[in-house]
Amino acid sequence: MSREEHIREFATAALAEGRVDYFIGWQQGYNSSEVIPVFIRDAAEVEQLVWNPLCHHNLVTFLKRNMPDPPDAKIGVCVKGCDSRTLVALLQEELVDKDKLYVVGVPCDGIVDRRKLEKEFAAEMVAIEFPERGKVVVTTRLGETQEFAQDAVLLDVCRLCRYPNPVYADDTAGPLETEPDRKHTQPDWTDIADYENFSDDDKQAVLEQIYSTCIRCFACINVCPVCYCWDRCVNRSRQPELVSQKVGAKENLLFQMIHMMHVAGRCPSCGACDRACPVEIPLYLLHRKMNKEIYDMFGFEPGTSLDEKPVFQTFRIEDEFGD
Amino acid sequence: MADNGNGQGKTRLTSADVVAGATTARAGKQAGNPYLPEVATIVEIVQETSNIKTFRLRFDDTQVQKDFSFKPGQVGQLGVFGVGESTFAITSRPTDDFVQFSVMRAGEVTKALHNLSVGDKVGIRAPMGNGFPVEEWKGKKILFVMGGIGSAALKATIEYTLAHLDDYKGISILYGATAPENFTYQYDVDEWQKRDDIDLTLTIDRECDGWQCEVGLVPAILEKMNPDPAETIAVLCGPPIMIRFSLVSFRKLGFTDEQTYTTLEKRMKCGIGICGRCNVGPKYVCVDGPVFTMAELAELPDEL
Amino acid sequence: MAEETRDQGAENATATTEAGTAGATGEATGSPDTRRVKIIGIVCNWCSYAGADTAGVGRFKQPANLRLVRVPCTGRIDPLFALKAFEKGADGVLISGCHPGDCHYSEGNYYARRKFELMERMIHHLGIPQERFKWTWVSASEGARWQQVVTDFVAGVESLGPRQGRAL
Amino acid sequence: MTIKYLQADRLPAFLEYLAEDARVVAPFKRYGVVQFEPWSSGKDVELDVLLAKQSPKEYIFLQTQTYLKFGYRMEDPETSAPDGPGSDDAASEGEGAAKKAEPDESPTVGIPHETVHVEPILEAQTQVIFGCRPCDARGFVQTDNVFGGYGGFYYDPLYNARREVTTILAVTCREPRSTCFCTAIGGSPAGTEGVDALFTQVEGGFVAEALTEKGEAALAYEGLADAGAAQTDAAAAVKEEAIPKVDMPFELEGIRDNLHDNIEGQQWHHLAMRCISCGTCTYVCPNCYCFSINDQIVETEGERYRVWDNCFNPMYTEETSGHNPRAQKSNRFRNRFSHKFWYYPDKYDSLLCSGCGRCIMHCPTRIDIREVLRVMGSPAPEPEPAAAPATGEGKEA
Repeated sequence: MSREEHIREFATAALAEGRVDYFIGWQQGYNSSEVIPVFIRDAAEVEQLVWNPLCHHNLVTFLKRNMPDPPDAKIGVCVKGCDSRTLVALLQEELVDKDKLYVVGVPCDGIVDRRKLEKEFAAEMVAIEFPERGKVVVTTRLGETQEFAQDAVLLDVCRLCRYPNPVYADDTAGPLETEPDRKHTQPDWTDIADYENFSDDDKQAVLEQIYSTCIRCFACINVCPVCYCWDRCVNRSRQPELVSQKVGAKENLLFQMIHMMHVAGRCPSCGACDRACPVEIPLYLLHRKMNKEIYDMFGFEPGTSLDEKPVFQTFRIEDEFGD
Repeated sequence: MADNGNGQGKTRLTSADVVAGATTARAGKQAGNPYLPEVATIVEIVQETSNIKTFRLRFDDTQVQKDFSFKPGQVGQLGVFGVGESTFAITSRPTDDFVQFSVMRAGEVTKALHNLSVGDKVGIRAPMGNGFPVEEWKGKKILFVMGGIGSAALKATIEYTLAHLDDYKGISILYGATAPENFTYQYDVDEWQKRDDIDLTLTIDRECDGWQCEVGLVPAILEKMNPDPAETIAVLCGPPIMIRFSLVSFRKLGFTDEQTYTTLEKRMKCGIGICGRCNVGPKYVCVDGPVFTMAELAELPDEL
Repeated sequence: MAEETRDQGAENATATTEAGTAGATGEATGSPDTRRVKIIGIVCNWCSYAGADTAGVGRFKQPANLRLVRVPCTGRIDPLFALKAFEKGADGVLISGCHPGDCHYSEGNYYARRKFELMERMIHHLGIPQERFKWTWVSASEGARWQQVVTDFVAGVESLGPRQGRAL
Repeated sequence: MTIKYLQADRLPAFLEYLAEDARVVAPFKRYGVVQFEPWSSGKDVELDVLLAKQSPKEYIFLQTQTYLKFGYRMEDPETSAPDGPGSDDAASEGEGAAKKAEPDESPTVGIPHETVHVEPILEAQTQVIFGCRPCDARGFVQTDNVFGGYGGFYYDPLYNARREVTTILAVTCREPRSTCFCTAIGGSPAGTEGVDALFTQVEGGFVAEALTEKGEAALAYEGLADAGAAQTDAAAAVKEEAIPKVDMPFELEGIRDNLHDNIEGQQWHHLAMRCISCGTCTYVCPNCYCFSINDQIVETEGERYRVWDNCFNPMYTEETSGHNPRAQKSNRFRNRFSHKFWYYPDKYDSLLCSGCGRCIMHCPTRIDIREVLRVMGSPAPEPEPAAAPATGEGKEA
């Protein structure tokens, strides 16, 4: 049985037994090149649920405060490995009621970066198919077809992923993925090495350039599953204006920095912000850098164990920081 | 640019003069930049209650002050430079040689306003909105029902009707506050109590020593007063909860939605029907309002 | 965020003029001289604020570029406070509180030090050199230490000069 | 009407010519992302990718626009000199200061006191927007109504100052995307509304038609050849072929009335489920125009600026009391679509959408305006049978 069938089966059962009011999964968008979140309220609609390497949305976002509708809904949700870490981060702080939650873990072997594919073509992609594991076939509106190896078009976050299997789930859709070797070693930070090697001036220049395109739509903040005061965000408050609302490279960088500081210890670099950004700012870069620093400081990886507390919500007397 | 040899006459306003609002727009263009506040100086501050102050202001430009006129019920944007602008009802009389706003200390701008003293500068953009149709009401009885700071929105209208008593068949006021010290415009209330041409009813939420008038919530007192809906205009302003329940009472008493008026408050920014913040469905409170009849509101989405 | 500001720029650190929040009327004091660096100190009420007082009472000479914002506890300080100060044109931000173990609320500074450490490690990504940001511990009795910390920090920031532009 | 032919390799020279007197704005690719940017020599205009991420509205309706600077000064009423330039509108401080003293208690007379100095800022640079699509240009026509320059109800000088000095040179869409729906709402891939000159890509170059005086002026460039019959025919063919390539995902007829009738529909909740309340759709939209006004001050010098805002912001309508008229996500969601197809049409007799489909492409969860209109723009669904026959009554609102 495929993972997709497993998900549908779990959803059907949960809805039929009334364990959930609605079930959040993934669905095909307006064509097969897009996958979107879907909210299933009726067991008859479970056929809409899909699972393929385009299911990039972190559905934990829809569990945040003021996202569920009705607010006290019992919710079923699908999580990938990285998504489950954000869920664990929320559970660590008891921001989601575990009893109202039914979690289906979906082991994942990497999500395809749709934007990488998009850049291969001038014409619009209208279909992305996965005829077999590891193969991606793209069709454009002009009828061109091209095949890619899945590994070559993975999201950057997936390349160094150490948690392909959900760290927390009530049920798991199909067999677990083989744990990669890097699971058992230290995290690999090679993806940010280039950036780290820049001089301070270069860093600043690079950041200013990439953040200058930010349009302050706040998709990054609202889509972030662990940014739980999203609807009262200091960055978005216009009166009082707590953070400058002007749009400019430096102001944008400031607001991103505040966002980052506020999710420190909870952000597992799932990359949801990066994928949501309509102007394709590589937000992931600074978040990875921050996580590296946190790892250096505490040896801590956010959202990996229910028993831990996020590092900034706790302390050890023997911490050795400062002078 | 190559084609712009003359910097003049570039607007297509005249050639596209098809939409009804074109005249207004042209007038607006001549009037200048509607975003620019007129600088005004605080000439007097009256502490009304513990958290309400009334500011009397005079425009620094004497001509602006001379030309300033407004209709009862219109609002203005009062701003502190560096903090921002907020919308307040104009509470002066049209004949006054100053502009007056009553401000309850609640948020950023109001806090900043409360920190000002006489002689300090503020920015004013006024008047805005439609105001009450006081001309249409001629020959009718007017019943003002207000609670708390809601009296500020009706103050100019009450003053107007009192100044034109002959035009109306009678003025009744039902005014509620949480406690006796929370009546805004205590000096007005004292004066109204003395007059016999105003039917004034005061009420407070809870019994307290020395209180002579009614005790109870506004809707309950309203029903007790049992006003006759015939030839009467009801004007309602107060906290949303009071409006909601008073409206129920009005309907019970036989008032139609068409004869019940209220004035709305919304977060506003531009004040000229553009910024898209104060809309309730297709109506913009800043230009289509703030005065609406209940019948008009019934047509709109439930976004009050 | 500024519950209270205290301008130390008068003659010496004993100046206790409470400027109140810098509101619409602008700041009550402050030199228009843009060539002097402006430094915001965010200090906890119980140790470092008192430490600054001690320094003042002891007539320890110290630079007058520092403006203090008093907060109940360093645990209250959000990294946003420092960033906001930089945004508003501060040339340096100094954060100081009780020594570990001495927190008036038992453990606020234990949380705080984790945050500040991360902040310190990340701040240069904003284009702000690390030298413009410092966090440390000064207790109520350590007037001399306060003098030392402030003098050193201000000297460091002065060597970098005022930051160009108002925003970050 | 002038019809010219521009050889593809002459495009840079043409832009160079335009840039002599104006800033030229065109779509460029940076890190694979296409955005409108000021052109400078050597940059290649990107026309293969149909739509830039954002419409060029930010060049007329600036995302951040400072329109007022102010400063608090200490002034001595007796010695105060007349203020600096640019403060004409702000009334004269000297006079205000003198007057201020009279009602005031006498001790303050003669003591330096605080006055405010206000300086309005309104600047507009002559510019040419090249390479936008007809839907982008149509967006300007629709926002023109709102900002009043072309016959709206209110006049906004901040917008119109720029609008009036902007020439819009649009390029016909040869290969519309599947998300395009301009024809469904009365536009066309070769639409001319709001366009000063329309360029159509044909073999080897562009056929350029001037549509307004501004367009004529832009085409006065002597490097342009007169278009031959073969070229104009080719351009006509390109336009003709493009039109059927745009899908017609819904019927416009009745949408306004049905939105009105469905205002309380439960479906709004279901459609808004995957909305994350960000502002992407409104910021990439050529039509959305809502904004906020904020003040910033450092010590005594400050400014007041206008900045884009959007109705999805949870704090957008929140009042100081904490009461929020559109507290729920579904309320805000409803507002955007109702504004485009009901509130705005009621006021300006036009639609606030030009069918570019950007909101669909860039929404992080791909909320589809076509789907919303199909669902909410059709007669009220069965669960509310009473409401269904009541179509047509909505007109009175």
